[in-house]
Amino acid sequence: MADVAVSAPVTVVNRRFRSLRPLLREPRVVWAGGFLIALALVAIFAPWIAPKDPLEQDLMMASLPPIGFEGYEPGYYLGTDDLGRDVLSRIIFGARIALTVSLVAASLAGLIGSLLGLASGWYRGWTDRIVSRLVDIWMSFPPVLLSVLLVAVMGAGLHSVIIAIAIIDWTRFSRVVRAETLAQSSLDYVTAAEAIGFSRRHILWREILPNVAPVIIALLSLEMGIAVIVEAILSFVGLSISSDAPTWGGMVAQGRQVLHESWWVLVFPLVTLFATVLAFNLLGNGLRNALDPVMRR
Amino acid sequence: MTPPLVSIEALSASSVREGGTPVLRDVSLTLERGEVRGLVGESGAGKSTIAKALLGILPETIRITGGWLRFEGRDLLTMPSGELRAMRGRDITLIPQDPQTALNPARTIEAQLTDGLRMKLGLRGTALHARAIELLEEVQIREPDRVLRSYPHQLSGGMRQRILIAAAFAPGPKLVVADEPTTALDVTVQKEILRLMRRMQERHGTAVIFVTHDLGVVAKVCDSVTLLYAGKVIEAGTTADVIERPQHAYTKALIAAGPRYDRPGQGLEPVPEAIFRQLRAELAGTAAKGAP
Amino acid sequence: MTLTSVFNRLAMAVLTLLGVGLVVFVLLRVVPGDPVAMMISPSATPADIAALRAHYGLDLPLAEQFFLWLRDLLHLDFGTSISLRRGVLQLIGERLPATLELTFAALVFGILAGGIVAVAGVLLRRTPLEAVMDFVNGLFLAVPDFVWALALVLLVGVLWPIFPLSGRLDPALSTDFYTPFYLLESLARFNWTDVGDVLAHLVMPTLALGLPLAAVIARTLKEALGEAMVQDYVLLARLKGMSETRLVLQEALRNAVGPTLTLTGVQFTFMIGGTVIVERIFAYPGIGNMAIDAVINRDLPLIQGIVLVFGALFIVINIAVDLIADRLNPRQLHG
Amino acid sequence: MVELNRRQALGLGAAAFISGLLSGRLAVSAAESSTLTIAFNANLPSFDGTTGPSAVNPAIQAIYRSIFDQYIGQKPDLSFEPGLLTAWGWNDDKTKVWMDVRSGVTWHDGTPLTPEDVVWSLERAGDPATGNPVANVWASIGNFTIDGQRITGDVKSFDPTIFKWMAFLTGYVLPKAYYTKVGAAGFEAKPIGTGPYMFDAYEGNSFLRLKANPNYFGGKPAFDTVVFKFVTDPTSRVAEIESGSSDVTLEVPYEEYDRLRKKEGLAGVSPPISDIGMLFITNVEPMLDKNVRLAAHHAIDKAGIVKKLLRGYGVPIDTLEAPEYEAYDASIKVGYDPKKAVELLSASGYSTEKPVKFTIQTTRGLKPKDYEMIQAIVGMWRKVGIEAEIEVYDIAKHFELRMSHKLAPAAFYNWGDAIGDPTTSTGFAMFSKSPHSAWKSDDVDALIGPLWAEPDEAKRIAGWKAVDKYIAEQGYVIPLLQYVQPILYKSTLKVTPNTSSALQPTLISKS
Repeated sequence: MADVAVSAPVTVVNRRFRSLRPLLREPRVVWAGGFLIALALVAIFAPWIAPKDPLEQDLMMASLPPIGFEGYEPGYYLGTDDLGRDVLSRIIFGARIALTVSLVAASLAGLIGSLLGLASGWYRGWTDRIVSRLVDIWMSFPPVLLSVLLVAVMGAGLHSVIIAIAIIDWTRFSRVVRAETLAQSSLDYVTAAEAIGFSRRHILWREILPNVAPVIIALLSLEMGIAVIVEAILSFVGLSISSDAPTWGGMVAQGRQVLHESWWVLVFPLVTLFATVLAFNLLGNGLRNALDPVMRR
Repeated sequence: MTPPLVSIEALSASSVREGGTPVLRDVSLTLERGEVRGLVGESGAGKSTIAKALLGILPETIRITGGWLRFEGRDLLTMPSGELRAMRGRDITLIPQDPQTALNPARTIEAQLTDGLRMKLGLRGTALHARAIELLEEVQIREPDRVLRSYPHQLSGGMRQRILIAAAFAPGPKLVVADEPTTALDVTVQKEILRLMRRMQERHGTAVIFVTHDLGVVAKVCDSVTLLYAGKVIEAGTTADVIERPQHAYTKALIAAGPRYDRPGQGLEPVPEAIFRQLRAELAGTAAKGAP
Repeated sequence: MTLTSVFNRLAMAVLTLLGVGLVVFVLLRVVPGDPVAMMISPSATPADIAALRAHYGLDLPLAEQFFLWLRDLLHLDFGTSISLRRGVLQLIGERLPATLELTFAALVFGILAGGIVAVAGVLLRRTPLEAVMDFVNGLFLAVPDFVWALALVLLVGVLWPIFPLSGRLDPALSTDFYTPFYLLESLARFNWTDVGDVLAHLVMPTLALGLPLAAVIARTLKEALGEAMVQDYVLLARLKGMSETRLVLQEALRNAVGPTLTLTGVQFTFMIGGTVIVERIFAYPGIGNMAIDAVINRDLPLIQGIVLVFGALFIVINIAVDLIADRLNPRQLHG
Repeated sequence: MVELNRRQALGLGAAAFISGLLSGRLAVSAAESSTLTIAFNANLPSFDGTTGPSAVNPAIQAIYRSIFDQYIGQKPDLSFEPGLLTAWGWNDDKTKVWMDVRSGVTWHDGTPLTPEDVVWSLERAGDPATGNPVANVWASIGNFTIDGQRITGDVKSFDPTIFKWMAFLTGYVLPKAYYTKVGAAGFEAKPIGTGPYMFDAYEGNSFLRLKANPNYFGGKPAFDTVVFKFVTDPTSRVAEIESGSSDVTLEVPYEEYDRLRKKEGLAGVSPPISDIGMLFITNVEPMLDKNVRLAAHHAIDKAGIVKKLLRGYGVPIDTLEAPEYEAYDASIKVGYDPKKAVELLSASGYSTEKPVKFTIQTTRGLKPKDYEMIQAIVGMWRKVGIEAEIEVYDIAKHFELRMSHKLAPAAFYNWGDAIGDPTTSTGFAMFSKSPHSAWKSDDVDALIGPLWAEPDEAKRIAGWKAVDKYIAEQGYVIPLLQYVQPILYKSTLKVTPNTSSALQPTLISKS
């Protein structure tokens, strides 16, 4: 589906991260995180920031070019689409949907995958066998086809896209978290905790989870980038969010039709989309580096 | 008069990262052809820095701040990198510390053993293979044919170290730098390896710089020894002189403390704190002297 | 891998495929969009509709439909496509080779390009160029395959038209192929005109699919190479006087390639999924192109067959990747 | 013969390989040669144009019409002309049909076309077991007898449109002897017909290559070779024509059409076709309120949509009959009147503050700008007090929902009717017993019912016009526009547009 490599970190560190300082020392985290925080603020305060109503159509104002080009109308900084809607405002409101989809879908996938991964890595035995088989079955589906099918089943819409991403991508978490849990559970601190007489469950939640958490956090960030791409792909195939609510993917699909006429309808959302995906990827890799002392060199 | 094989004159170096902490202070030593010199000191004493400088693999974090490092009269520090590379692996070779990690797990023993012969001496084909077998026999490996076909993980630690020794002596170097070659091995194997090294050295007439923290090992294989502490030469001389008549209190304490092959079971007293105080005072004195 | 473990994996593969079959079967039965609804006549009566439904066995209980499907599968009968009205197995047999040729071309491209970039990146360590390459690679990681496809259509197809935009073979070529493996067959026949034509048609879809793969490979391999380059054996080899290039290629590469290979296996299956859209854009007659038609037409037997084949491919590829990884790692070979 | 050694052979091969790589495509796609390459907008799933769902897909009729002939031909203006039948008709009391089969026609394999072929094709079409989607239409005639070139048959149930169907979907004559000999699979592998072009090579999802039929009864066709490239993605079709890889393409975005038809070496034509964009209204709340239905209709600025969104490519309409259709009644007008819409809505207690809410379903990308059009409509509705939520569905789901009468209160669809008869437009779309209708009410049924078998043609057409008028007054459906078909071609060619939307190679010639 999306090509973001998630290689299982095999390095094992028994150290909980307590301060943000190592994070701030990692430039990728600072830049990408800063961009994403800014984007989130833009999304949250969209109604105050956006110069126009993103849904307001005015066929008289259709296909206006962006600022600085001939035929530009004041107020429409990035031009308008073929229905006369303000591109900038639609990108700003689109950030709401993109961030919602990526946050909710990645969290759901992360929750399902991490729980299953933790369980199969810690309890092993039958739990592990069943979960691993499930992962195998799941991974055998071509993801694009599966997501298209799923959205066809559930009908296009925000919830369908989110559910489809969660249903397909939990395996990414499950595999990595399982490997990490397996590695952690063989370490001395776990043996020590067992010797003290903590319950299995207590050890899993209080001892192992905090040490697996950095991996999960890094994966979450990467997954959010993937979710943004998946939404774009589904929009491209004509599924995804259906109302006239602005989505970046939908804008790309729409802009592609009018590329030669009004390139700005395609280019600006596309650039925003790339920047966001890139930021999520950088943040994920930066986090992985920063939270994992052994990786730092 | 031919210059000595290695001559180090007033070599100083400092760490870039830790605020310019000196790692070598005015170190001088000479090494004649065929001589085996031990470089002794605890970790951080600067013995590895000297070895790395000789091999031209100083990390970027360490900068030479003064002095000369000559090999056959030519300054290694200013030598063009092409010449350095040509010299490396032919005139100067290394016996590494850990035989577990120093062999490429993905290549056969034969390939790795003969790298130097191929690249530096241009041997090929059956001549190469014959020389490889000869080398293995020299380091007393049985079934050399089978071993040559093996991968590193199929051999024991001692075997691997023998192969690394054979590889180091293979191109007929003038200087072998042995970087604590026995620390990763268990005691019984250590002895054999040391004996083997000495024999190889004598047969080839090669000079050896033997980096170690173990005076006992020095006593066994080295002709002369240089003792370092915090980048400064504390004591230097023939092995017999230094061991039998140590001048410096630190040397004496070390001899008293270190486990020794010649007197097993004796002397395991820690170096008294007073001696470290004295050492620190001396270093501070040098530093104070160095400052204008 | 020992014989028993290969056997175990094959047994597991069958179990997995069964699971895949069950999931897709159940999923498809709840898909809205009844294939029958699309083919009823303007004045059909409910009885006509029921008859059509029965004709395709859609009136039976779900469990029975599944059981019948499985039984037919065992006889290598994948059913008949509703929209194309031909045997599903036969259809897949015709289309799969096109997809296989495309994905393998993309795989080769991805490995070569990614490998070269990774090696170059390691050789250029600590130079400004490395940062530039890392940045570009990061950008490439964020560009999905269908966007590449669109960009390529515009660039190489229209602005600088040197490669054909659609299809797998020039319709004017009148070679009769005996197998659906056009590239292999024309190579085997030394028919260079055909080879050139097939390759020219492969260029753009291969790039679209292969560029993201190359980016992933480049990053993973570079990371692994970087780790391998600080190993003792590389240091020792450097002391033997080896050149940097040789150090990377001879000493580090084989030890670093393991994780990349595993990842490539996973990415390869993503890529096969990516054919669904890329083949569409380039009108490439592969199985992915057919898959979209099948979903649009709610052609249940065909979708089932395609998903099953995708699943089988995934399993085969991953077993193959593990076998290759074992080959490359002497420790496991002799261990 | 000169014998080459292996190295020479390889050397020659490499040269050919490189030149093939670099110049191969330039050498073969020139329009000057007698090859016509069409970048086509649909895949061809099957060569049998009489069975299976693809048989009723209007998009691929152009291909069927190239290889096969219809019983009765249809001109680009939708009027009928002799096809494989030279004459046809009913007897006076409409209990029998008669048809004269053209003589001297041969199949592509050289064997002559016989009346047996025609009878076999008709009977096969009427047999539901073969999978003909409109089998019951064909089943309305039967018991054929042959006398020389004349076929006579019984009318089992009178269908005034039966002869129109003979020029419409599934109305193709297939070779009886050949088909029985090779079977369905053999026929798919190498189909033969009587049409102007003969099957040559086929690669599913990729291309179809046809050769001219030198013995065609209508004269030898203009091109020696015709290639249909199946390029389903509109942007890719644009690239095909722009790069010169194809000679003709169709159904491209209007923006691209405008841009490219002005380009050097390219030309364009954009005829209105028998495709109607419409909103189905389902008889559920809130559509049971006539005020809401009519307000929804009055609030839509169809002319504005066509002008601004479709760049003028479309004909706004207020009935389900396009101007070319027989039952078109120009006097039926609904009109854009947002004020009236506001009044109607306020009469039912709705306003922009308290809007009436419902869902509207639409396809996305099925027809050019379909989704954008619905967005524009929703925007217009918002201004008068209608709050509609858009739901995207694909065409398969549309069929399913329509058949089970579960469409949303408003649902966008594209209705094609290439024979232009009111039964196949208004009839099937509005009659409650039809599985294709969304609005189901007795008042319409009462009007439509008697017209199905009305033997008097004039009375029949008048009846349908009355139905259309009533439907417009009641607001049971919202017709939006008649589509135009943008066709781009090299200016060295001449293209005769076809109202039925089938871009047949026979309508293209060298200029």
